[in-house]
Amino acid sequence: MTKVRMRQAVIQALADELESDPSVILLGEDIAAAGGAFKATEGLLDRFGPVRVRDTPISEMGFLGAAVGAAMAGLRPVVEMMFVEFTGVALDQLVTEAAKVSYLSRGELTAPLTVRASAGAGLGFGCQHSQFLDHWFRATPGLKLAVPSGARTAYGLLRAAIRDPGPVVVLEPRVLYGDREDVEFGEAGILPLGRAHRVSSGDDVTLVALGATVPTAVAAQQLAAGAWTADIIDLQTLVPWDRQSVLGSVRHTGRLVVVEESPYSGGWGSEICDYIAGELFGELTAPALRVTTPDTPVPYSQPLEERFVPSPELVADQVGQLLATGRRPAPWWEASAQR
Amino acid sequence: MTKVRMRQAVIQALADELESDPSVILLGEDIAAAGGAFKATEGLLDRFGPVRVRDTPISEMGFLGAAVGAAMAGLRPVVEMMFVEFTGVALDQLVTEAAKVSYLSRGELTAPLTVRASAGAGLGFGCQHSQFLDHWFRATPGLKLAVPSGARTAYGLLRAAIRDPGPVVVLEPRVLYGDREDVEFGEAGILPLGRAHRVSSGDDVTLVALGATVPTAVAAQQLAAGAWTADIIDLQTLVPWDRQSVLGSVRHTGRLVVVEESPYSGGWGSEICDYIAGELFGELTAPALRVTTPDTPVPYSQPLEERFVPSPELVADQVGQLLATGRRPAPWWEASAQR
Amino acid sequence: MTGERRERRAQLATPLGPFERMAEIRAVEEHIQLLFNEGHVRGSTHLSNGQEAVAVGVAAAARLTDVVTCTYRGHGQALALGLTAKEVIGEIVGRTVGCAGGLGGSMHLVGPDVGLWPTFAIVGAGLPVAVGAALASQVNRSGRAAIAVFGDGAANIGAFHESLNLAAIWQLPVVFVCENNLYGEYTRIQLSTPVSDLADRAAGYAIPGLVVDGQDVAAVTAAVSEALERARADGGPTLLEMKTYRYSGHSKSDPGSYRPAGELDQWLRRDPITIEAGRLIDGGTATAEQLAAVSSRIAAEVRRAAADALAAPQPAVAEMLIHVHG
Amino acid sequence: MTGERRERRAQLATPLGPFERMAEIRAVEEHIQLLFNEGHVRGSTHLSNGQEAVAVGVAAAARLTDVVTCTYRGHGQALALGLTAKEVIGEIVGRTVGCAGGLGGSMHLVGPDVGLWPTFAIVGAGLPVAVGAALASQVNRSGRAAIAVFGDGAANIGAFHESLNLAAIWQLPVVFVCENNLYGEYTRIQLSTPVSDLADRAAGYAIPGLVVDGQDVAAVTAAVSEALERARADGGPTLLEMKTYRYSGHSKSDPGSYRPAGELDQWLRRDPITIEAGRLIDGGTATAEQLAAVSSRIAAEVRRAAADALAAPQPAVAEMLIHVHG
Ligand SMILES: Cc1ncc(C[n+]2csc(CCOP(=O)(O)OP(=O)(O)O)c2C)c(N)n1
Ligand SMILES: Cc1ncc(C[n+]2csc(CCOP(=O)(O)OP(=O)(O)O)c2C)c(N)n1
Ligand SMILES: [Mg+2]
Ligand SMILES: [Mg+2]
Repeated sequence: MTKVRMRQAVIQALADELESDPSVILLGEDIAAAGGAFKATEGLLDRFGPVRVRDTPISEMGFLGAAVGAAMAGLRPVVEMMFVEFTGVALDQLVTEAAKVSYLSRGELTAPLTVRASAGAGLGFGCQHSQFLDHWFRATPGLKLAVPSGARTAYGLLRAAIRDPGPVVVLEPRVLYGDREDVEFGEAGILPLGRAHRVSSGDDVTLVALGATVPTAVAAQQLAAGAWTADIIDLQTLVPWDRQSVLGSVRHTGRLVVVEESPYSGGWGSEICDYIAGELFGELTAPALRVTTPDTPVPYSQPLEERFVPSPELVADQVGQLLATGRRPAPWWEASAQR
Repeated sequence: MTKVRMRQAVIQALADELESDPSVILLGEDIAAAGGAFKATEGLLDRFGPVRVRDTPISEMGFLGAAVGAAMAGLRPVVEMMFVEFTGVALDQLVTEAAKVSYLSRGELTAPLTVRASAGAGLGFGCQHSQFLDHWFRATPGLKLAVPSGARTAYGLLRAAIRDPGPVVVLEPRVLYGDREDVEFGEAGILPLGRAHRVSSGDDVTLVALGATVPTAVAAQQLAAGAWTADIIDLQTLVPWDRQSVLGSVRHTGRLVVVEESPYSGGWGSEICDYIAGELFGELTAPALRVTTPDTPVPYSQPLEERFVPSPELVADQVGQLLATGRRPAPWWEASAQR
Repeated sequence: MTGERRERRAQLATPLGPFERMAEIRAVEEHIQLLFNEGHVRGSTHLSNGQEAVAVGVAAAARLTDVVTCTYRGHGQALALGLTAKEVIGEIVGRTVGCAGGLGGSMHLVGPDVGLWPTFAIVGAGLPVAVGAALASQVNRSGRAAIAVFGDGAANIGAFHESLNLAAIWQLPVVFVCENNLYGEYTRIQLSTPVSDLADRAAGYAIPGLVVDGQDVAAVTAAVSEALERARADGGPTLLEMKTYRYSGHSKSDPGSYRPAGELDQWLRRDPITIEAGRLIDGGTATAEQLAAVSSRIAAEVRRAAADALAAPQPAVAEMLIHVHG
Repeated sequence: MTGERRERRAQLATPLGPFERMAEIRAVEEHIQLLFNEGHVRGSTHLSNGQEAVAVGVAAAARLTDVVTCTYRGHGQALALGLTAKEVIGEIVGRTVGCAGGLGGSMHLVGPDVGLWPTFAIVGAGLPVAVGAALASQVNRSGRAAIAVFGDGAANIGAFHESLNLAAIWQLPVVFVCENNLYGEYTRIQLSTPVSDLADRAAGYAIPGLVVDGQDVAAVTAAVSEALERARADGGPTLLEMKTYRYSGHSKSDPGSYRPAGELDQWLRRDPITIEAGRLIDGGTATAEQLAAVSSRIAAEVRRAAADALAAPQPAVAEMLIHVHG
């Protein structure tokens, strides 16, 4: 186990895959000479050379599509989208091309590419560089989606993504790049896609979190100071998500709260809540609850952006209300815009 | 009331808006001289001239972005995306630009554009021209999304969309273009965004449907032949959806079934089910149920594509099982791939 | 399957090969029109009759290991590369004998063993993918080249620009073959494109750009061969503009009434099959009678292939649930 | 607000106006660097020092009613168009006095009353939007023109290609102003772009393309004025390539160490403010001492503006919940 920053874990995952598989290449804007806008590819050009680690022009459609083609030709390209928003000029290649390659060729061809994109709010990049946008990659049969919550999962999920036979998107919460965590490097540290991880065990409620909301959920439980204990589940992979793990936990706790960095309208948590509530119909002791961002763009202002993302205080408060009343508390922006 | 095909209702809505508001213009591939790939703009070039009704090069990013700019400059552009998939090369302009204009200018500027796109399966266009892709336009504060279910709603929602102060996407189920329905033309036929419509009243279950699944839901109830009766709710607008109407209905029936032409994983129905189940916690007599497409690309083959989209038979069967058992039936592809 | 496809590909190198294959493409496309009229074809189908020389020239110039990305107007290219009439028609009528088992349809033909990647229904999408195949070749030093076939209308989409720029800056072994058939759907090129020769756009990327007679299969073969040679010698990409014409409308339901009177007739005078027949006759390779016999043999074979395709079973429901993930 | 902005815009037409505004931009950018170092600036901020002549030349040539779309590197353009130092700095430090009330940030300055549309953080996104503004003008016959300002790196993205093509085919009143500062982030242009003059790409759309000395505010003003005149006379779009240089790194955290030694020094010798000062002195409009006094007056004003901005309140939470829908 080594304690490293998340961006270092990304570098290590890439290095290990580049090392163990000559078909792995990296593409992206300023990932080679400059080591990446978030320094998540630092040193790889020197180690693996300019043929395998390439800076691209500002042409997301072009190089994402090139990664699709290179993948179909037998490579395992890893593309960095500096900010997930940039996929908005290139989404076609992922959704309508890459995700259909295996199906259309009846399995003869595959497109084993990985798209890494930094995502999410919290650093003051403003509304065009702070969206999470996981929904762009959901509802796409043939495409998987993983989201690390720190260095450990950044390492393990990325290696699994690169090895996956099909296209995988990994959304890296930008706010976590500098955070440190213990990581087990090597084969043993690879985390299979589609499996959730129980971060802590408790009895009163299941907190399902993803990416940057995992540390938020953990902090919320600490704030509760024993008033309640939670099974905190790090989903790790959003498509496909680990139904069995969540089901098992909620069967035990009887209550489900999803903590999302996505809008109240359209966020991913509804699918978790609906599925679980349906499977455990009549067995829950409270309605499933989502703690989300409001339906607004991401504000630049620091106090506002801090309010935008679910905070540990908000989560603790909402969980507390749920436990106390057995009903869903109103979202904060409805309860009072001034709070 | 006049009985017209859905594509004629679209033409009429566009003509009425072009007529009543000189700032309305139309842009799209082959919408002018050729009258549109689905003939949903036929005759408008002749009536309104080439300055307001324009054929574009094959440049979706370019002309969608141009519509954003023209909207900010005071026009009300209506863009046709021949197939919704083509937005995949241009999504940035809608999500990251247009939807942020009002917010970033603190209301000084708006982007009142409408994007009409044909969407969905059923006509054998294959997997790159048959997706519904509503999820690309959800989870985007600042962007609205409407889906007509026939000529009446195509007319009324499109006129409302064009008049809306912000950007609106209208996904027109391609399979309905030729279908006829009674339409009330003129101001009285305009349907406010954000309101659902109760298509039929019943007692046993609420069927929430959207677009092409509205006629499916109606047909399913007919197949039931009185075994059960349903409140059938045509959602009409998906963002924002009409929470109060659905809530009111389910409060009455105690059961909710959503019929979606979207994948089991990531489809829009989860949000409806989760919201309602949470609000009516303890009051439902069965778990909320989604009837969706399987998590696969859309197959070309006719028998397979017919199987892909929820059929009236499937809906009737699933509702029947729900009523009989009080539990969610398994989706058909799990129950048996051979059925 | 692979054996037959390879054999068919090799036939292009025989003296009569290009003529035969063009005749076959013509016959298949005409047959698909019939099948459409009879209701056997769903969605949309885009015929390539008139453009046979481009498809056959590209296939004749390419190696078996080269990759070709092309569009929904890909029946001709698929046949040229080696797919059989039965598997092409079978796909278009959605039967198990189709090259994608009936799950792809007219716009999605596929044959990776002869270099045909699933054809692209999104305009421009095949270009970056071809660039990627060429990138893989550069990384692997495999000697493989990539060819992107696309239309004149596609030259106005962003992917065109980004792809040519990427290929140029990385000097990748890829050939961009633009089939300029004067129309994008129902819109004449002059209404969408302010330059008359798309080949001129190559200058914006500092790569060679050439106009080629797309009705002459020998000219196409020569131009593509030269570009491929340069590509394999690390000379970078080339943009080739094939001047050609589609005899049919854009898609099955389009009568092409937007075309000026006489235009089709003019192009029919430069029919690629007639031109190649002339060359064979003038060169003494074959007589007009022999070629006529070849054509009717091929027509009969295509009829049989179509009948076989239609007689084949529809795919089972279970088929649609597999091969979803990589 | 509008009154002051307009007055500031009008000042560009005075003899000292361009000099003063460039000096102000320089002072603001230098101040922002300080504010960043002190932790007052969040996310990223992209300075435009070195490129002042382009911003001021564009603003001097444009009418108040014209639309300008520009990038995250837009502080200079905002000031040139008429926004005050306080509202620009205020936005960058996220205060209510900011031009977007502190909700936009460094990459999203806005001032529609003087033609500044919310600046674009997505490379290339402003080009089609400017095309749309020009389209509206053509529809309305309003006489309004649009100007899209973007970088050299943006010339490789699809939106560039589609926008120039659209503007050309429709002959729209739009001017494309490419600020070629030799770098896109940390990548030198030669590594991303195979042509040396981006202006040459205009030929691919049959529109005029000109290289302009981007360090000379008079040359910029003249070139943009001429292009705008042509645009308003239904002469269609123009591509102007401004050869310029950014003195700072790409964004606040970039020391610019990838630049060859001596390059910055070379460009500093062609500093736009110095060039304009020389012109004013040579023409007898002002003495060096007078200009020095002007510069220090401006520096003091900027310091005061920054202090005022920092002293202003943070936006209330309720602000983030409004103006979401059109
Ligand atoms: C991105 C995108 N936009 C629009 C279309 C609809 N469309 C299909 S074919 C076509 C015309 C293409 O013209 P061209 O590139 O000249 O090829 P051709 O059909 O003439 O072979 C259009 C607009 C599409 N498939 N993809
Ligand atoms: C579509 C997109 N891709 C990538 C980026 C990240 N990015 C921001 S600025 C920049 C460099 C742009 O270079 P250039 O166009 O030359 O403008 P400059 O910054 O030099 O003014 C990049 C790659 C972005 N904002 N948008
Ligand atoms: Mg064409
Ligand atoms: Mg630059």
